Order: sequence, then structure tokens, then C-alpha cells
Amino acid sequence: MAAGRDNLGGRSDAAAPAAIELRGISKAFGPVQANRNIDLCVPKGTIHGIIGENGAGKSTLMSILYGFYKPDAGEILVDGRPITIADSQTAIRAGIGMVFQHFKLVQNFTVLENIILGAEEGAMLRPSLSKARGVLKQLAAEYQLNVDPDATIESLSVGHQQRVEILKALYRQAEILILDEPTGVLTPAEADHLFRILEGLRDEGKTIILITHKLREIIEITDNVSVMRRGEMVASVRTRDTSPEELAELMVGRKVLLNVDKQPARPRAPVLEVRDLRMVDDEGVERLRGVSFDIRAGEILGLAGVSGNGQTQLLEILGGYPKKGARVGGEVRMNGRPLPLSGSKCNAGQRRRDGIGHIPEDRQVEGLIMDFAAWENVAFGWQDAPEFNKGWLMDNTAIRADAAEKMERFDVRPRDPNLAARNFSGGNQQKIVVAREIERNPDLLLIGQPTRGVDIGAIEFIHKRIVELRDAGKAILLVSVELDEILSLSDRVAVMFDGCIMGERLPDQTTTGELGLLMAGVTDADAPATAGIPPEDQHPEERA
Amino acid sequence: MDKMPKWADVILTPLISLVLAMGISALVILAIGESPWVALTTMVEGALGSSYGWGFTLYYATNFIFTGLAVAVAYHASLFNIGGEGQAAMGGLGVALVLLNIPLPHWALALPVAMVGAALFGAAWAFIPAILQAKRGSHIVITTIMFNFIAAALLNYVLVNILRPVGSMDPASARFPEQTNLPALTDLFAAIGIEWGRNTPANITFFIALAACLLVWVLIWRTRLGFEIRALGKSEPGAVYAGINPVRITVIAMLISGGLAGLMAINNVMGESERLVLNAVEGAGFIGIAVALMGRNHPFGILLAALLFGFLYQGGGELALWTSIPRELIVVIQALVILFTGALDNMVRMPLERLFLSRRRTGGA
Amino acid sequence: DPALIFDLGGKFDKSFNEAAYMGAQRWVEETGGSYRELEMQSEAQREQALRRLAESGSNPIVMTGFAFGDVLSQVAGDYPDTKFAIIDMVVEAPNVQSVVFTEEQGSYLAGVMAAMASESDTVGFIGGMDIPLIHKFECGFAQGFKSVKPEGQVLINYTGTTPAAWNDPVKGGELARAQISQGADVIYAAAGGTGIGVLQAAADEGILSIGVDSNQNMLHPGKVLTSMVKQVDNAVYDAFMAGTDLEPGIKVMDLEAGGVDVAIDENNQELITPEMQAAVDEAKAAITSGEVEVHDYMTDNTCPAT
Amino acid sequence: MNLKDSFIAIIVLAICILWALADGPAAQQGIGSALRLMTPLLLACLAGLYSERAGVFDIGLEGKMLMAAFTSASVAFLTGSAWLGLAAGIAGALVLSLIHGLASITFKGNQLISGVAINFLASGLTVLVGQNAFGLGGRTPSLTGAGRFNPITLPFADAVRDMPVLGPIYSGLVSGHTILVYVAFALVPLTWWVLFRTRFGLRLRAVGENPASVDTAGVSVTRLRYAAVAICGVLTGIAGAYLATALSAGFVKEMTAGRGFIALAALIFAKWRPWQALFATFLFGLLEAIANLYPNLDLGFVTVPSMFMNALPYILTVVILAGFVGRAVPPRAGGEPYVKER
Ligand SMILES: Nc1ncnc2c1ncn2[C@@H]1O[C@H](COP(=O)(O)OP(=O)(O)OP(=O)(O)O)[C@@H](O)[C@H]1O
Ligand SMILES: Nc1ncnc2c1ncn2[C@@H]1O[C@H](COP(=O)(O)OP(=O)(O)OP(=O)(O)O)[C@@H](O)[C@H]1O
Ligand SMILES: [Mg+2]
Ligand SMILES: [Mg+2]
Repeated sequence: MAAGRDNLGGRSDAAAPAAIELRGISKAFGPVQANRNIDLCVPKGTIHGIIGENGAGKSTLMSILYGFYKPDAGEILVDGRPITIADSQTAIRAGIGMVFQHFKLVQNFTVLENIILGAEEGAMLRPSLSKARGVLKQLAAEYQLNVDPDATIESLSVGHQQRVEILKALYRQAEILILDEPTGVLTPAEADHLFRILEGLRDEGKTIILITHKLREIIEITDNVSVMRRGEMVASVRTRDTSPEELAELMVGRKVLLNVDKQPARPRAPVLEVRDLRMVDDEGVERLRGVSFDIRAGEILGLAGVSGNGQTQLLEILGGYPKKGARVGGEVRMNGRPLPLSGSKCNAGQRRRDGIGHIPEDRQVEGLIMDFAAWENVAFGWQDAPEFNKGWLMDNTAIRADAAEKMERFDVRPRDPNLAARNFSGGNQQKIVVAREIERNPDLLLIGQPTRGVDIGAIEFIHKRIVELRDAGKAILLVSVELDEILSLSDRVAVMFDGCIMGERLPDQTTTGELGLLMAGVTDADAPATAGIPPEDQHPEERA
Repeated sequence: MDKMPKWADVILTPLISLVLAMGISALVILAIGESPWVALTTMVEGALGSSYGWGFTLYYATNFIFTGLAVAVAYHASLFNIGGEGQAAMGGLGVALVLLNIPLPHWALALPVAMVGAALFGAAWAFIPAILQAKRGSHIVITTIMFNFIAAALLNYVLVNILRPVGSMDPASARFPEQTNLPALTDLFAAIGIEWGRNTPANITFFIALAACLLVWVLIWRTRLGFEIRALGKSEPGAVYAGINPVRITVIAMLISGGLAGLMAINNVMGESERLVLNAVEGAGFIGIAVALMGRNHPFGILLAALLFGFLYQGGGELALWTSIPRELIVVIQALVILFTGALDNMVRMPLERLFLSRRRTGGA
Repeated sequence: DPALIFDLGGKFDKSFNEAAYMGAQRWVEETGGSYRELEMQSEAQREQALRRLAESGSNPIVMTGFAFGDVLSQVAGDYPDTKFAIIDMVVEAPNVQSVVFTEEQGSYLAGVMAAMASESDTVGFIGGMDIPLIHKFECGFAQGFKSVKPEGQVLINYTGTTPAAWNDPVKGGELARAQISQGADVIYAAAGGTGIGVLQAAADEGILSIGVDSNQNMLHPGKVLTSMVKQVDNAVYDAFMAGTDLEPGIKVMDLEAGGVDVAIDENNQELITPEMQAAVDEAKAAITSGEVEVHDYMTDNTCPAT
Repeated sequence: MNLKDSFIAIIVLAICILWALADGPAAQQGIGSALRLMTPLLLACLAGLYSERAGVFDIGLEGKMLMAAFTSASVAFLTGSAWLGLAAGIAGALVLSLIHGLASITFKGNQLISGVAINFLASGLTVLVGQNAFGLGGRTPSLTGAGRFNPITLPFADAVRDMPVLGPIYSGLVSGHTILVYVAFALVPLTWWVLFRTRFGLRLRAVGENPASVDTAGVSVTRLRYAAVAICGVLTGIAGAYLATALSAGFVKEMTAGRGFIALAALIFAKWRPWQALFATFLFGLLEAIANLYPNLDLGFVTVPSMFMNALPYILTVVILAGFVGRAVPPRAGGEPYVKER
């Protein structure tokens, strides 16, 4: 374990002092030891990756560095000088900036207001705002971080929200920038763009710490990488001296299959037929502009696209709960029978009875009740199911047994059905949702962002289960912003843009580059011809 | 996983908080020049020292159980029902209308019918705020506050102009027919040959309240409806994803809540005064908020909190009756108990947790 | 020892209960005796208080307020050796004295005085809650006023519908101002603690007010026209004096018996013109002789004068 | 500002104008009465606004006002100075605010419970201490002279009295209130300015929406929330002092009579915004003034009983709320203590 530690030349490369050095950091949350005696050295002017399973303690470590949490023990050195980081103010003054995994933005404030918050010039807002506007323009030009300074955060896409977080740090003239899973919500293009920015920052001499679950990104852009497992730092290596396989093994403690191992699909009769689906939301915005596609039994249709292009609305409608006040048109058939798209028959419970399972995009807001125990969450959404009910009462014994079994099968850790969902790490939360929906054996499974923020060990597992379900002859709609995921899981790939399906491809006959273009709204007509299947049910002309 | 053993969390913490509250109360009593010891013994003696004291303590507790449960059920759906006062008052009206207008030969028959009347009226009074919240987004806190006032006005009118017997000075209804009077706990004990709590208002409604605790517990934690109520209370988008209709659940939760508040009338109107008087609720609706919050919205906690408040009410009454300590002292003691056990509980819990954690660490190492 | 039980308003309500308290105090001063007193906190306590006092040997037991009526009628029979006195309510029992006041008569006098003092021919009445007892005051007042100024106007407001109505001087003040804006220049308040606000607003606005129950003339010397005093203190005093010999039955404390009156003292002397005094005396005489019959709202729930 | 947000303002102004056209003098008195009645509501409402905008819910407004009414009346009586009374009122409410802060900020307790406790505490303590000090059953002796805030006549009020329109409005409505009324009204633009134009306001709003954003920006959540809670104490203090030393002349037990709850309702009504708070509380004041002026509405065939006229403000509130004012979204982090480590 300790072997890896000396691989890094940070301290011995005495030329420049390390930008950050952590010595013996420990942190416990009550009985949970999140960080145990951690050493870390980040040389100045480098990009340093940190990887580890869900719950390994990465975010905690970085939050300590940023003064968000106070360590129980240990020492922090910035530019070789020991400092006590009592709060984020100290960290900011020491030149540290952090982009949190869950953004710390005020949703109904404008971009500008968020940027100046805590870094105002004086007691009045106006001078601060106008100064920030100028600086923002400059930063935007310098790093291509364009955002509308007057837009409210809630009106921005996640990608843009992240830009705001980065701008916030830059505005505070951070020399050391910590990014906690920044690419989890970005499209490949956005991620690429982010990496160019990070490289630019590094070239200016800034230091960057990057937490990610994506080994490809580590290999692509970091100089050094540290691996955490169960609260401990298990290795720190030069990136060029390692490989994804080795990192994965360090992380998980066993060999991990990085690619999905699946047989070609054997699709049968169509299960879901969507025809000309349209939706206008309560604010009058057209979210879906005539979407049509089929999914057959035994196949996975991957739906790629930048988030915010109608996928959410599509999943909600198919899931039986279009947003309040929305107007929905078009036709959806399930096993040949039309599904109601509005009215009282259109609800999520009825959809489940019709054989539709749904892994929602946001596990914390929709998929789980965070304060419910794990076992209750296993019945969540299926509370009507006969096997969970005994006459008037719910059969809690049965639900518990079922939960224990599912947690066992899906290796949810810790395996304690009484623990509230909130107390599981993101990956394990996701496993609970996946277990619940897949084990129902639905004819059609809707999946939104199945592996967002999930570590590679868990991803491998979840992907395997999805493929198994397909092989059992079920139809699957997979919505993901991860092109890698889409390409490795899907049997067919459709790309959504601005409420339309831009085109359909076979995964082995397309490239991320081509899909990226479609995701950016470049229609088939403009795109370079590829060997795709001809688009059947799409209406690109509607976009005008 | 837990930071400290469960017993310490659910027993030790409140106990220490209670002691703290009592300590400060003692200081207050000293400050007004009275003896805390006398006050304490008077209260304990008066409320718990005799079957007589218990007869009152249980009577008050019964009221608070109903209003506490009412607040709790709504709270689980994340609805803050401040309207218990009005709903309980309307429940009283329901009881009075039923008992005065339907000839019922025996209390055993009158009881269920009156319960229906009480629950229906209470629920009806909660229905409008509920539907306005669910359909129009009108904030339930405002509407229930307003409905308390409206209920008071309505009752004032009905009692003075409709239900008041001719020539009576008292804005109160006529007495309910003799045969519908509920047996007091005294009578039940007498039936098995024990003299207990003579002339106290505690009546069989207490058992209904206990049953209500149990039923609410079953409802919230054992039924699908309870599951749906809790899910909606924790996350509306989650509930919608799970096929739960927020409008339906909001309305049902409030109907149950209002019904429970209304049922309180069985105790005070049917069981105690045996007629409907103005302001029969006497703030029990508001105390229900404190009881529910202190009981952590769990029926068992509510039962304990209601008993505690029953004790404070009766003990405080005795204090006012037999010492020169003003009755307002009790309000202060209630406030301190609520404050320390309900709002400042972390003041006790945090150090305790640290203590247990360090003990475990040293023990484990 | 005798005992005194106050109604929910509490003993220092500046009017009704306080008058009872004063009576008991007077008895203490004169006889040097001691007595027990209790303040109610809830409805359920009424019975408790009565029984506990009776069982602990207090005799007689005096209670203020109609709200005790129902309970007393249940309890009195259980303690035949104890004497009870209830104020403002009739309870038929061999050991109960029911003391009732003819508030309408006192209010009638107040109405007469208000009419004579009013220049605008408009006066106001502000009641606490809209309940029969308060209508008794209102109706007598209106009748007295109309007897002098038949064409005049009586403005009537009630403070509220919850117990807070008795303790809301702010609202009382605003109601008074509202009546003043409609021309009232004498306002009669029968609203407990709310009345304090009425009297205050009247004094602030430079018009006259009339207090109730206790003598409230000294609250704003020279600005309170008079107070319709209800000699609850006398009733309590008498009961205490009578001790165990308290006579059961209905004791009507009317004008003739000195049960109700309008207070004239050094605080309002200036305001009382000779004509006013004469008119009051005349009205008193007429009422006592039966020549004028003041309508009691309670008899038929109506008020011919309004 | 969209139409829905200004609905209360439109309704209120429409009522005023229609009333003035129908019956000028009555309207003048009624609106004046409304101004007085709304002042404590407005102060309490703004107090709640600061607290709740910072994420600390406060159903203890009633208790704080009551405490302030008591302390201000007591001190005003003892010293004969309304200003010292005001200071004491503020101090009294501040103490309760600090208890609320301690419970809900430092010890991360339940804010609703703390508020309930504070209401009880004030209701008991005022009478207990008052009885002990003055022996009047919790009442304080009446205030006279400089012990009260007296109405002040604004400059030129007499000069313009007879001018049409302006005269009645300026001399009859604007002039002739106590200083605290002007303070309350001045607080509306001030609050708006503080909230939306200053650094403090930005941080305050942020801490009520997402405390973590403030924390990670290097600003103390605790300190901000305490500041908000303290401002809430100051404003409820003024409200209580206004009740006891300006509108009436002394303290009477429970004299707030539910105004704290009405202020809370107004705050939600106003969607936690200062200008809307002004109009929401004005609406309550106006409805009450109308009910006061027309206590026996005679509809010809039937006379509406006084009870219903008394309840009219509450009924109309529900109607307006249901009919015109949309969903009120509270500050997102409201009611939740800021807990970093579970
Ligand atoms: N605020 C907190 N209070 C209590 N426990 C916490 C808190 N934050 C994190 N933990 C626990 O500490 C451990 C480390 O969590 P942390 O968020 O640092 O993991 P991570 O490596 O960032 O995981 P992920 O990849 O899922 O983001 C986990 O067991 C987590 O449950
Ligand atoms: N009822 C009203 N009458 C008059 N002006 C108003 C009213 N409400 C708001 N305003 C004005 O409109 C402007 C915007 O106010 P608004 O209430 O929308 O604040 P905001 O900044 O949008 O608040 P938030 O950040 O909570 O969304 C302010 O200048 C305010 O003074
Ligand atoms: Mg993390
Ligand atoms: Mg706005």
C-alpha cells in the first residue's frame, strides 16, 4: 500500500515547494472514519487526480483543505508554509478555490450575485457588481467561460452552473483549484472544453486537484494521481507510469472489467412505440417537438444528448408524470395498447402496473426518499404491489426480507436495511434504486443517468445488470449524457437535441465525434455521411 | 453506526433536559419569592399523588393526545396544521348537534355517533384549507390560522343565537340528554369495586385516545396510506415519481388531522362539560403543536408529551388553587419544558454524544 | 372560612372580578378574618375548585360569573351543609344564593347621562363579546339614551369572538376612534381589559367615556363621564358577612337595593351638570317606583331600543 | 414585478379609492385606523421577513411583541420616558430573539418548537413579572404624558388641510401619527434597500436560500443568522412598544391578541418581500377597519350578525389568498438548521 507513496517526486523535487501538502489528516463523522491519517503532496503547476470508490473520503479530504470541515488531526501546508484552515475564508485567502460535487450556488440569484457573494468590494452591492461584470467579461474571454452574468442560476444548465463555480474561484484569484467530480454532469464536448481550460490554468502555473470516477480523464489530463480507499490514501503515482487497469484495481481492491461484456442483441416485437410526442410545459416552452421511436423486446435504445434537451420530459411522460400544467400530444403504445398521456389514468402507479420500471435521473430527488430507511425505499413506488401488502396493512416483514435480499444481491454497502438512504454513498444509493427497478422484471425499463457519480466498481455491476435484463427479453430505454456508457451499453443510439431526435446510429458504426455533432444540433443533413441506419421516425425539419 | 445508544437518545437526553427546565423554573419561582420545593411537591402531589389528581391529569392529557396526533398526521405530510383549535371547536359543534338532535337511548350508542359527528365537523373544517393548499397553493399556515378565527366566530354565533336555551345567560348549549353522558373512569373503576378518582373528568375517551395513538401509529407506519403520506411529506417530486397523487394525499392527511382534532370534543364536550360552552377548546389546539413537536410526531412520543402537559396543567392548576403562586407560572414552566426538551435538546445531546463517542473510542482501543 | 372563586378573566380584570376581590378585602379589613381565593384556569377546574373548597370546609363559597351556574347546579346538592353564592346567575338549590344584578338599570342611568352629555346626539357602546350578558348592558344603555334623545343614535361594536376580545385595548381604542369618527362623543365600554383602551382613546380624542363594573372614573379624571358600577363587592361582602347563615334564594341587586348605580365622585364631579344630576335622580326614582320599566334583554332576547 | 405579485397592492388601493369615492370622511377615518392597526403588523412582518429570509422561521413573533409590550410599558411607567420604554421593549424582544437564535442556530434545534416555547414564555413571564412588580394582575399602571408616544403633526399639515384631495390625504392621513408609525413605514424601503442593495442583504438572502453557498464563500452562517434574528428582535421590540406605549397607554396581559400570527400570515401572503409586506399588512388593517366601521351590516332583508363582521377580515383573507395570490415559496433553507456534519 505504502509503496505507491514514494513514487511521487513532489517532495524530493525540491525545486519548487509543493503547492499543497497534507500530513496525517484524519476526520471522523461520528463513528464513520472518513479520512484516516492521510498524506498528500501536490506539486505546484500540476494537475493532480484523486480517485476512489464512492465514500472513500475524497470529498471530505478536499472539503477539509477548503476549510469546510475541520480535521480531527493533521497538518496542512500551502506553498511550504503550514497554515491552519479554520474556515473557507482562510482557504480563499490562501489562494484555494473549490468547485463542489454538489454546487454551492444560490438558485434564485443571478450569476453575478453568486460570483460576488462573500467577495464583495464594500457594503454596497452596486460597485461590486459592476466590477465583477468587468472581471467576468475578461475571464470569459481568457478562458472561454461564457455565461450570461444576469441569468439566474436556476435558468442555467448544469454545465453552465459549473462554469459559474469555476468563475467564482477564479474571481477570487485562486491559485489552487479543486474540482470535485466536475465532469459527472457534462457532455463530452463540455468536458473537453473544461480540460482545455484546466490545462490553460496549469500552464499559467496554477495547481489543480481533480476528483473523478472516470479513469479516461485521469489518464488524459492529470500529471499525478492519488488513490483513496475506505478513508485511506492507498497510492500516489505519476500518471504516465500507470494504467487504467492498475488504477481500477487499486481503487476497488480487485480486478475490474472496464468494458461491458455483452452479446449482440436479439430484438423481438416492439414493446414501446412512441409517435410524434409533443410537450409544452406550464411556461409555454416547447420541450418535445414530435419525438418518435420504437424499442423492441430484448434491446437497449440509448438516448444520448446534452441534458436539458427534452430527455427529462420524455422520461417523465413515459413514467406517467408529466409536469403539472404541461400539455402533451402524440401517441405512445405499450405492447400495442395506447398509454394515457394526461388525465387521472396517467400516473406513475398505473405505468408500473402496465409493466414499466423507471430508474429516474435524480436518485436523491425522485428515486429515493432520503429520510426513509433502505428497506422502505425498496418498496418506494411499488407500495401497491400485492406481495408488499397484507390486506389493509403493508407487509413490512416481507418488504424487509425483500430489501435484505436485494441489498445482498446488489452488494449494497453497508448492508443495513434500517439505515436511512441519506447515509449511503451515492453509488450505493444508486444500487438501491437499480435493484428495486430491475428486480421487478419490467417489460420496459426507463433509465436516466444510471451511473452519475457512481464509482467504477458499481458502474461495472450496474451495467451488467442492465444487460442481463435485456438478455431476459426486456426493452430498455437508456438516457445518459455519458457517451461511453451509451456506446458500450446500447444496441441502438438515438441523439436528442432541442426536443427532437436528431438521428439514430448503431454503436459500432459511429464515433463519439459524430454523436457529439448530433448532440450539438448539427443535423444529419449537415453531418458527414456515416454508415448509420436511416432515420425512420424523426422530424429534424420541425426544429426551424 | 449510531453515535450513542438509543436509550441515551430517547430517555437520557429528554430527562436531563427536563431537569434543566425544572432547574430554571425553580430559579423563576425563587425570583418571585416562593419556594420551588413547595411548588414541586404541590404539583406532583396534586397531579400524580392521588387518583383524584390522575383523574384530571389524564383528562387533560386526553385532549392533548388528540390535538397532538392531529398536528402530527399533518406534519408527516409536511403540512403545518395550526388549525387544531378551530377544528376541535367545530368538533364540539358536531358533538352538540348530534347529541341534541338525534335521540340516542344509551351512551354506548351515542358515543360512536358523536364520534362521527365530531370527526366529520373537525375534518370539514380542515377540508377547505387542505383543498386550497393542494389546488391553489394557498399556504396552509395562513388558512388554518384564519379558520381558527372563523370557527370562533361561527361558534359564538351558533351558541348565542341558536343553541342557547331560552332565558339562559350562558352562551352555551343545553345539557345533553342524561343517557348519553359518558361513563367517567371513576364509574369504570367503581364497577370493579375500586374507588378511584371521584368527581374527576377523566372518562372513557382516554381509552379512545390510546386507541387513536395506536391507530395513528398503524396508519403512519403500517399502511400504504401512511407510507404515501410520509413520502409526500419528505419529497413531493419523489412522491409523484412513485405514483402518489399529492392533491389526494394532502387532502386525506388534512381530513384525518382535522378529524382527530375534532375528536377531542368527545373528551371535553361530551365527556366533561356535557354541553357545548364557548371556548371549550381552551388552547388545547395550540398545545397540540407543542405536544406533537416534542413527541417528535410519533404517537408514543405524543402520548408521553401529552401526559407531561397533562401533569403540568393539573399540577399547575393545583399550584394556583392552593398556593399564592400565580397560575401564569405554569405557563412559564410549560415554556421552559418545551424549550429545553424540544428546541434546546441538542444542547444536552451534543455533549452526551461526545461523551459516548469518546467512551467507545477508549473502550474500543 | 369563606372562599371566593374568580372566573377565567382573573382577579385583576379591572372590572367584575376585581370588584369581587375588593369586597372580600373590605371584609378582611373590617373583620380581620381570612378567606381562600381561587382563580380558574380552565373549564374543567370549576367543578374541581367547588368540590375541593367544599370538602376542605370553606363556607360560604362565593363564585363570580354565569359560567359557574351549570357546575354549581350539579355540585351544590352533594354538599348540603355548605352555602354557595353565585353572582350573575340563578341556580335553584336549597343551599345556593343567586345574586343577580340589574345591569340594564344601571346602564339605563348611564344612557341618560350619556344623552345629556352628548352634543352630537350620537353615543357609542363597545362590548367585549357578543353574548347575552353584554346585550343586557347595551340594551339598558340604549333605552336610557333614547329616553332623553329618542332621535339620537347609538353606535354598537363588539370587539371579537375569542377570549382575546376581553384583553385587546388596541382594538378597543380603534373601535372607539371609529365610533368617534361617526360622531359619537360619549362611549360606554363593557369589554373588560379592552375597555381600558376605549377609555384611553376617548380621553386622547377629547370625548367622554363611561366605565363599567368597578368605578373607573379615576382612570382619566375629568374624562370619564361616569362608571356603571355593579356592586359585586357588596354582594361578596354581604355573603362573607352572612357566613354560614347565608340566605338561599335569589338576591336581586337592583337599583333600589344599591346593586347597580352610576358612580359620581371627585373625578367626574365637574362633568355632572345639575340638570344631569336631576335627570339621573328622576330616572332612579322612576325605575324604583316602577314607573319606568327597563327592558331586560334576557327576558326575550330582544332589545326594543336598538 | 409581475401582475400576480402586485395583486395585493392593486386590491388594497382599489378598496381605498372606492371607499374614498363612496364615503370620503368615513374612508379617511377608516384608512387612518387601518394605518394604525397595520403598524404593529407591519413591524412584526418585517421582523419575520429578516429572520425568515435568513432561513430562521419564527412563529414566536407574537411572544416577542408581547414581551416588548410589557417591558416597554413597565420601563416607560417607571422612568416616565417613552423612549426608554422603547429601548426596554427592544431589549425585551432581543432577549427572546437570542433564545430563539441559541436554540435554532447554535444548537440546531427545531425552529417551530422554539417559537412555540417563546410564545408561551412571553405569555407567562409578562404576567408573572408584572404581577410581582405592580400587583395589578399583570397589567402595568397607565402611562401618561411623556411615558407615551404621542401623535405628531407634520409640517404644513394645517396649511394644506382645506385643499381638495391633498388636504384630507396629507393632513388627515399622513400627518398625526406617532413617530413609530413613520418608523415602520420608513422601514419598508429601508428593508428593501438593505435586502437588495447591500452586501449584508445579499448574504442574508443567500443564507436563507443556501447556507452552504455562504459558508463556502467564507462568510459565517452563524453570524449572519444571529444578525437576522437580532434585527427581528429589534423590530418586534418596536412593534410591542408601539402597542403598549403609543396605541394604548400601558400593558394588558395577552394584549397582542394574535397579531403575531396575523403578521406571520401577512409575511407568507407577501411572499417574504418588503413592499408586498406593506400591502399585505395594509390589507389586514383595512379589512379590520372596515369591520370596525360597519359592525352591523344591514343588507335590507337581513342584518349580518356582529360575529360575522368580526370574522370578515379572516374570511376575506382566505378568499383573496385562494383567488388571487399564487403559491408562496418560502426561502429554500427556511426552517432547517444548517448542519454540516451529520
Ligand atoms: N457531512 C457528513 N456527515 C456525516 N458523514 C459524512 C458527511 N460527509 C461524508 N460523510 C461520510 O464520510 C464518508 C466519506 O464521504 P465522502 O463524501 O468524502 O466520499 P467520496 O469519496 O467523496 O464519495 P463519492 O465518490 O460518492 O463522492 C462516507 O462514508 C460518508 O457517508
Ligand atoms: N408590491 C410592490 N409595489 C411596488 N413595488 C414593488 C412591489 N413589489 C416589488 N416592488 C419593487 O419591484 C422590484 C423587484 O422586487 P422583487 O420583489 O421582485 O424583488 P426580487 O429582487 O426579485 O426578490 P427575489 O430575489 O426574492 O426574487 C423592487 O424594486 C421593488 O421595490
Ligand atoms: Mg464526493
Ligand atoms: Mg423577483
